[in-house]
Amino acid sequence: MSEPTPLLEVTGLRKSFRVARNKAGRNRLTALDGVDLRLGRGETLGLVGESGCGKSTLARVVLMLDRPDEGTMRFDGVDPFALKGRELLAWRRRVQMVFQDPFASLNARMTAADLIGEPWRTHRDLVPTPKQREARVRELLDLVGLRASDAHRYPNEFSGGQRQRIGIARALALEPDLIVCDEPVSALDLSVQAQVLNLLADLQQRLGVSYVFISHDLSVVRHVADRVSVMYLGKIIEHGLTEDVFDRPLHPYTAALMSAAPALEPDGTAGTGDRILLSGELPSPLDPPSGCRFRTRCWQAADRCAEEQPDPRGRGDGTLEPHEGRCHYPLSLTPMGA
Amino acid sequence: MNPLPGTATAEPEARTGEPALAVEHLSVDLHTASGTVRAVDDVSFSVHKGRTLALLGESGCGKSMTALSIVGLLEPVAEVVGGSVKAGGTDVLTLGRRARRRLAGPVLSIVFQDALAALNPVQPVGRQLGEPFRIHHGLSRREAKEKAIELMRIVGIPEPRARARSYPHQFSGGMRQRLLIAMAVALAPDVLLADEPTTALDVTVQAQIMQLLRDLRAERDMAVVLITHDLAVVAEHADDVVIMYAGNVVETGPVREVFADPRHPYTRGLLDSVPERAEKGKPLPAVGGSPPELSNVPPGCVFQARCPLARERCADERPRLTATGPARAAACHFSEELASV
Amino acid sequence: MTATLDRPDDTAAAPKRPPRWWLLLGRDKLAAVAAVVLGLVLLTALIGPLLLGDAATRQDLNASLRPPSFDHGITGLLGTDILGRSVLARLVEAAGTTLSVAIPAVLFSLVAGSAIGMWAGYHGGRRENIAMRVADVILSFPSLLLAVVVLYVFTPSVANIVFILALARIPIYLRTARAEAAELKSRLFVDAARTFGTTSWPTIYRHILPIAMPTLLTVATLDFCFVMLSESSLSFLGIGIQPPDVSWGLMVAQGRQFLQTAWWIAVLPGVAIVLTTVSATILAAWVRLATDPAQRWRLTLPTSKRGKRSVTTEVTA
Amino acid sequence: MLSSVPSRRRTRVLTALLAAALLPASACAVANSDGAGDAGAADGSTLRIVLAQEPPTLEPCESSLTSTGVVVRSNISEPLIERDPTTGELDPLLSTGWRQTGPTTWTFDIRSGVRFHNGAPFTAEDAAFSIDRAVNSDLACNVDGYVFEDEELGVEATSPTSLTVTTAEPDPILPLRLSFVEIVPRGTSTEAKVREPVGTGPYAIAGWQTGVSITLHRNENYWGEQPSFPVVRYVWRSESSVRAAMIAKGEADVSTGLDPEDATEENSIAYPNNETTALRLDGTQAPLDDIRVRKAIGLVIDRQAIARTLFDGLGEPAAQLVPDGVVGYNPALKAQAPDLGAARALVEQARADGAPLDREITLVARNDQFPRVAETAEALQYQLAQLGLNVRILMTDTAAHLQYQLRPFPENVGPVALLIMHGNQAGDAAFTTSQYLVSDGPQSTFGTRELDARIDAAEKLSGQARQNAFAAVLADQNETVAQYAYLAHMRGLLGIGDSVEYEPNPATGDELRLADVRPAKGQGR
Amino acid sequence: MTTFLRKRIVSSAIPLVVVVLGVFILARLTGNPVDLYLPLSATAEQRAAFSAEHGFDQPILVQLWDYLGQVVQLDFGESLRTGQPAAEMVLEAFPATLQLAAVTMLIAIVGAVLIGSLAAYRPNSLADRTSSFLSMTAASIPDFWFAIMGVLVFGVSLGILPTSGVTGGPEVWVLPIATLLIRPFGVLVQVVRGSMVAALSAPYVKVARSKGASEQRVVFGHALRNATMPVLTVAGDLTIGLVNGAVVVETIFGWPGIGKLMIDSILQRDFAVLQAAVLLTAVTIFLLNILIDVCYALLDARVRQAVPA
Repeated sequence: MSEPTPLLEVTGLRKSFRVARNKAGRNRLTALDGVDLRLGRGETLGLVGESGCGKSTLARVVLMLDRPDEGTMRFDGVDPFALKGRELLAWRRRVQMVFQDPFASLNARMTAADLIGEPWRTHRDLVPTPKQREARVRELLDLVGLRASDAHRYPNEFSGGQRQRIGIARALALEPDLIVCDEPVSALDLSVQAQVLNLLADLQQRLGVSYVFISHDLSVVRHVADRVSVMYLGKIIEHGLTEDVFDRPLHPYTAALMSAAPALEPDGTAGTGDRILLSGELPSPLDPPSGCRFRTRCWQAADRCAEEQPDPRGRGDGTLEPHEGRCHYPLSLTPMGA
Repeated sequence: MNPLPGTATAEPEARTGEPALAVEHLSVDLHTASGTVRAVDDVSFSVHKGRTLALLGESGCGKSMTALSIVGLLEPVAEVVGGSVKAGGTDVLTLGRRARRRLAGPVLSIVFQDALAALNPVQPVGRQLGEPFRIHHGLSRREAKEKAIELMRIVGIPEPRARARSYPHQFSGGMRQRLLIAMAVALAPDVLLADEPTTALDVTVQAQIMQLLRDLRAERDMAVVLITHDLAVVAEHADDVVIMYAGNVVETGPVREVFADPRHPYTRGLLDSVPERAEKGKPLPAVGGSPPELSNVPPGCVFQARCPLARERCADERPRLTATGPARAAACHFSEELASV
Repeated sequence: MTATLDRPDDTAAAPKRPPRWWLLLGRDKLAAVAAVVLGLVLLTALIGPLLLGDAATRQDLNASLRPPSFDHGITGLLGTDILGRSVLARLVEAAGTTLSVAIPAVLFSLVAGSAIGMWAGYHGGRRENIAMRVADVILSFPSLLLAVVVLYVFTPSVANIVFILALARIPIYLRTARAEAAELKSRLFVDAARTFGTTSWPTIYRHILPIAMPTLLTVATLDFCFVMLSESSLSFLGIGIQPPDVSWGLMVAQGRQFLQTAWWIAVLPGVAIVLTTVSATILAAWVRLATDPAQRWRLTLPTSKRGKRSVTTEVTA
Repeated sequence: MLSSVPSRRRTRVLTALLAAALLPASACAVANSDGAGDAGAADGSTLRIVLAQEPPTLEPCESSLTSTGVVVRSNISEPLIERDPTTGELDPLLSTGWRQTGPTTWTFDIRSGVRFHNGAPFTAEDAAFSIDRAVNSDLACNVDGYVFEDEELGVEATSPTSLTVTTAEPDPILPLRLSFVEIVPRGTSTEAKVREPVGTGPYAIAGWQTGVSITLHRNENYWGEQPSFPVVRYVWRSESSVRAAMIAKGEADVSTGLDPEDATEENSIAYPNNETTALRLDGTQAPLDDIRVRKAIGLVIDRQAIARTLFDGLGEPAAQLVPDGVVGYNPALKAQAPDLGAARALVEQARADGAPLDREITLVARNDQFPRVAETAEALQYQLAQLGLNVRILMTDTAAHLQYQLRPFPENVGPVALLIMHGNQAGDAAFTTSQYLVSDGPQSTFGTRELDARIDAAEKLSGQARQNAFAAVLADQNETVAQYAYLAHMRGLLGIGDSVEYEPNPATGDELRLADVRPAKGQGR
Repeated sequence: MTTFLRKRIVSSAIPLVVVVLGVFILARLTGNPVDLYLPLSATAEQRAAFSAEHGFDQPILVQLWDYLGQVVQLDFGESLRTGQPAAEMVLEAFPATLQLAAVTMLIAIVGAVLIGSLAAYRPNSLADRTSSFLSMTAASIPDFWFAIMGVLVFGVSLGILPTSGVTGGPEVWVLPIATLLIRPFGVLVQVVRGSMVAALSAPYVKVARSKGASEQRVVFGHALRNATMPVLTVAGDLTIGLVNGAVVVETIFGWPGIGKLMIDSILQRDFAVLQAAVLLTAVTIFLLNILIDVCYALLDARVRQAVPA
């Protein structure tokens, strides 16, 4: 899967925000702490983690909505942060986003046609005439499974799934190479979620777009992603091919995450297995634990975990694709939850 | 008439004695732009102490409105137009405002979905948690606070005494949900309604919260009505399930039986669209289309437009909830057909 | 397209055109009445003077302070003032002046305040700081006194009155717009616009303005009232609209001395001010609902259900 | 976890804030609660007077300012001589007699046995000091300019009871001028004006609560007859209707300057107040530089209708700047009735000669100059417009009005018609002509050399010759100069409550003699 | 909180300076007051002497510099009109206005909260519509008109209130306060109603009801405090606006406050007093804004802990 020049490659991204001072007098919230990512063309990268782990910040940096404090980003070989003016605008066209909340990300006072056509108001040359615009909106509506007559309705007149389709159509309006999907289905009902996931898969097949697919729902990620990165407190603590990560997690957090998610067995029971119920809460990102970030909730933490930050360690099973986890004591090779 | 009153009452051994909550033929109308619509249509179910009943359905199916009718918190645009809600033997719908308030807390209690919005942002949480004791037991502020601290300890909030003075925004989402649950179970209600209690939470926290609810149910011998759209949560935590679609009950019965052998095409469609059960790389078997708008519910079967089995009969005749097993029922003309699939 | 991407069902998505605005207005009696009143005021201001000729300025010292009656033709209907001028004709004439002060003043402060406010709120940081300090400065001057000083320095012409009244109100819009913009800039659809490469002013125009507008509009209607009253207060202090121009505020101010002897001179323009502002407020509340696609449906409800607390998302979802 | 203030403490803070907001209110710090209003109780022993405005100062040498003089003059301080406002005769006050003892010298006999409020005896030295202070000092007293026109006077106390005053030029009306100088004790500051002076008058200042009231107490050691009321309280309300309401309600006994619409038979008395209203036409600017236009304006103004309607009959249509009773009043000059035809004819002549009649004329008037001044301006504008004149109204405040009224006049403002109200309180036309008629008079825009000469001559005369000369001057101005288009000799309205009796005179507006106010019959002390 | 206050104070110092500059220059633009204070016939020399004495002959920047130098030493100059120190006059007049404004706003807020809450509790009920209509009307009545009507009706016709003045019992406060009150009250009722409607539809209100809380408790215990926030902002603006009303009220009722003092100072070109008065007003407004911020922080812990802007 990996190619000589990946579509997107970020290395060592760091980003922190100034917030109100906490008791300990700290006011810098570290959202990203040395994040590396690689994404090939036509590929889907799943990004998993709990709220506050930094996955949305990562998405915002990739979209250049926020500027990182440190680290580099290359998109198709160029650093988009170095671009200006026309080139920047051209780059904007290539990366688009689908948001989690289809209601909040659509301006409620615009019709579906306005919303889908909005990007062209900035990129005027793309679809210059009103007539063309109208036709293209119809095409896009059709592409995402909406009807031409929906063009003049307002977001509140659509169901959640339909709204998300509008969001996807809008992201497609600029014919991007990469779409960052930030929890695109978590606000949707189950039956609709399936429709939207199918739509995304279908679009990837037909248009060859790449996805960064952010979700906290492991079953969804497992279904759509080619590769998975797991984030915890601003760090990627495990990454690898989807099957590798899900079937043979290296990091205890990954294992806990998977076991916490309720599963539905075909016999109608819940496949709980031996549940690892994590104690405690996510530590404050203002004051992350020393050493391994996960040690405060880890059931197998040792003294060393408090002192040393673990480096990524790969599995030595000889697969082509690296599968690495940041843990001093990676889990054994036996698959979890078997 | 519903041929099986109390069908959802789960297994035989639990059916002894009065149910803690019995909802019968509940109908709720909603006054909207395009006129009055039926948001909840002839819904019946009951639940005994110590058991959990899940109200399962997608947004807009009427499950939340059913819950709100039970606790008497419907918005003024909605109106209960029929049926009864018996809690502890009395029909709460016939009670006056004052009498109904007396039940709110000790008998019927509810946990809402969005804990941040559900907690008053400008009051310290200790005060909010103590409020039920002040209202119903007439405790002083100081006594109520002690009770609140005890509650916080019970639901697993560290350093409860210190944190009682904190404000909701100073807690994490999971902690807030714990606070909300603590407030709801403060007076050990007979019936606890939990409206999507974990939807906004991360999986690890969700597991903790569901465990807490389970423990509290056992400890306080409550009947729990769990309102959710999450099949996996239902499978793990509920005894019985009522599946709603467009204001109607389409299938009820013990969770295990219903999920293993759904008798309504909608239930089946839902179960099939869980990504976990689908084969990777293949399209998910989704239920096509979307639910009808309430103003536009067809006269026949409410699910007909999306149903792969739909036939002429479905367009004309609304299927009634019919027994499909000892404690089960489904509202489909062709439920038999599904069983054989 | 794969089979799973089913079209929404026909019945489910039956096109539901939003009702025409006049139908909506027709359903709301109060707003309809308000609209009619405002329409009449506007019409009066526009064509009234054409019909009247010089009736508003024609003096007849022998017909001074006639009470309203039917004896003196249409111009005598609402009585005369001390100079024997027709109060009715003056009310009509004053409508134009009043509106030509109030509307530009409100518009000017609305446009300037909102633009600066949204710009400040959207960008934040130093720009926001500077804008807010400017607002502080203007607010620290008692506006009536500022008006008095400025109108003494520069003559009290209509343009100056408009300018000074508008200037005094800019901070109100500035603050409101800034707060709205600061809140809205973190909304997802603004982020979405940024991902298309939309720059700040188009974003403000497309996404922040339409949402902040109803609030600003509500402020503006309150201000409409404020401007008319301020203009009246200026007349009370003798530096408002200068005769022979006449505004309602000036009529109230000049008529105050006759409250005991000739009530109609001050009371009638006062009623005109009250009617206009109350109508504007009512209509603004209505517009606020009518321009919001998510709220518009409320207007189709019978009034008794209207203001009821918001319906759960289940209804609209 | 972040810190938070315990809620109990916050409640307390809020309570404290509330209390802080309430406290001053309940404490009523502004008011001493005797429950009787600012002017005091209607107990019969306090005379309660409501003025239109608070006096800026009670400095006696500023008493030609109406708002100061009405309180000070002949109440707190007294002049050597006083003029009877009705007859115009000069009566002895602190001076018992006076005579011209040389061409430029006057000698005054000083009353003995008079004491100031502070107990100091009054002597000729004090009189000399006072005149010197008012006229020759750097205080820039109003009386200096108004009355003495910056004459330098030689003043000398030749004995404790005798005073001589020397003028540079012969001054036949020096005693009249000196009736404007209020006497203060030696030691009164000559550097700065005093706010609360000491005088010899029947009342002494007992207290001045800034913004609220001035209280006078009867001077028990007064040399003359004791006034009726032991206490006098002045308050001020700028709205005429409020002043009228106070009279009606019994909160005040006397009110100055009521507007006609607030006055009723019961609560007020009208009196001629020596004020005359007129339009001063700037003869230096076209088209007002054409005497035909000026005369036409005089002809077109319907002063009868204005006096009847706008002044509610409280005005006598005027044909000259001074009213009857003033030396120099010309009874032969009759107020014209409007004659539109004649006026138009004049204007047409002017137009034919190229007068730019469409040039905008600014009609400047002052707010609160007299009741219904704005309406008067509008009426004038309307009437002038009938001549085809293009008139714009400019209502100003006092300061701006003064800029138009006084030399140097504002430049580049085009032709100005200034609405003036002239009060000749001294009773001699010389005070009018020197200001308003001579070519370079401080309040005159232009004139003629001939008229200047006649005025100059008239000022040197006395007796009937003086009267005749000034009467001729006034008639001449109307014929040959026509700088003024007259409106009316005004009458004031004094609000009088049931509990007191007072007969106003032409000077009442400037000098409200408290000694003349008595309790109404049947009212106990 | 202290950091917050410190920043707030520092950032507000600049506006204060600008206000001082602004009023100084604007006042000078109204013209030299020499005509007002010298006899009508004063000579050119006298005028020049007067101008020199008060510094009016200097270039405006020099005047300004001198003035600032004096202000730094807390010397605000003397009144041209009365010769008293300007600071003294202003400080003497200030409490009267402050009391009036404080009592007015207290009544306005308390009254508006009660009536607005009542209206919000049953939206579109008769009570709601009535109070909305009346409050809108109240907000659009010219204050001087209201004041004179009050004097005529309650002072004269009914005779139950004094017509004007400050001396006397609580009754002297009634008309001035009523006059000042109408507009803020009318506006506030509508604002309270609006934010109360929003607060009453918040989920935490539903939760309170689910606990069996009485309606009283729901409205006053839960919704009110949340609804107070927007009310506070508007109330602050209205309080600032009271200075305008005070000019009218004090003029009509003979209330010896700073509003009347300011307007008189303008009319009399009494620059020193005007400048001192505007400065004091600006400082008061500035303190008021801080007070509002503090109130916000007291009412809402989220504000206390927010990032300072």
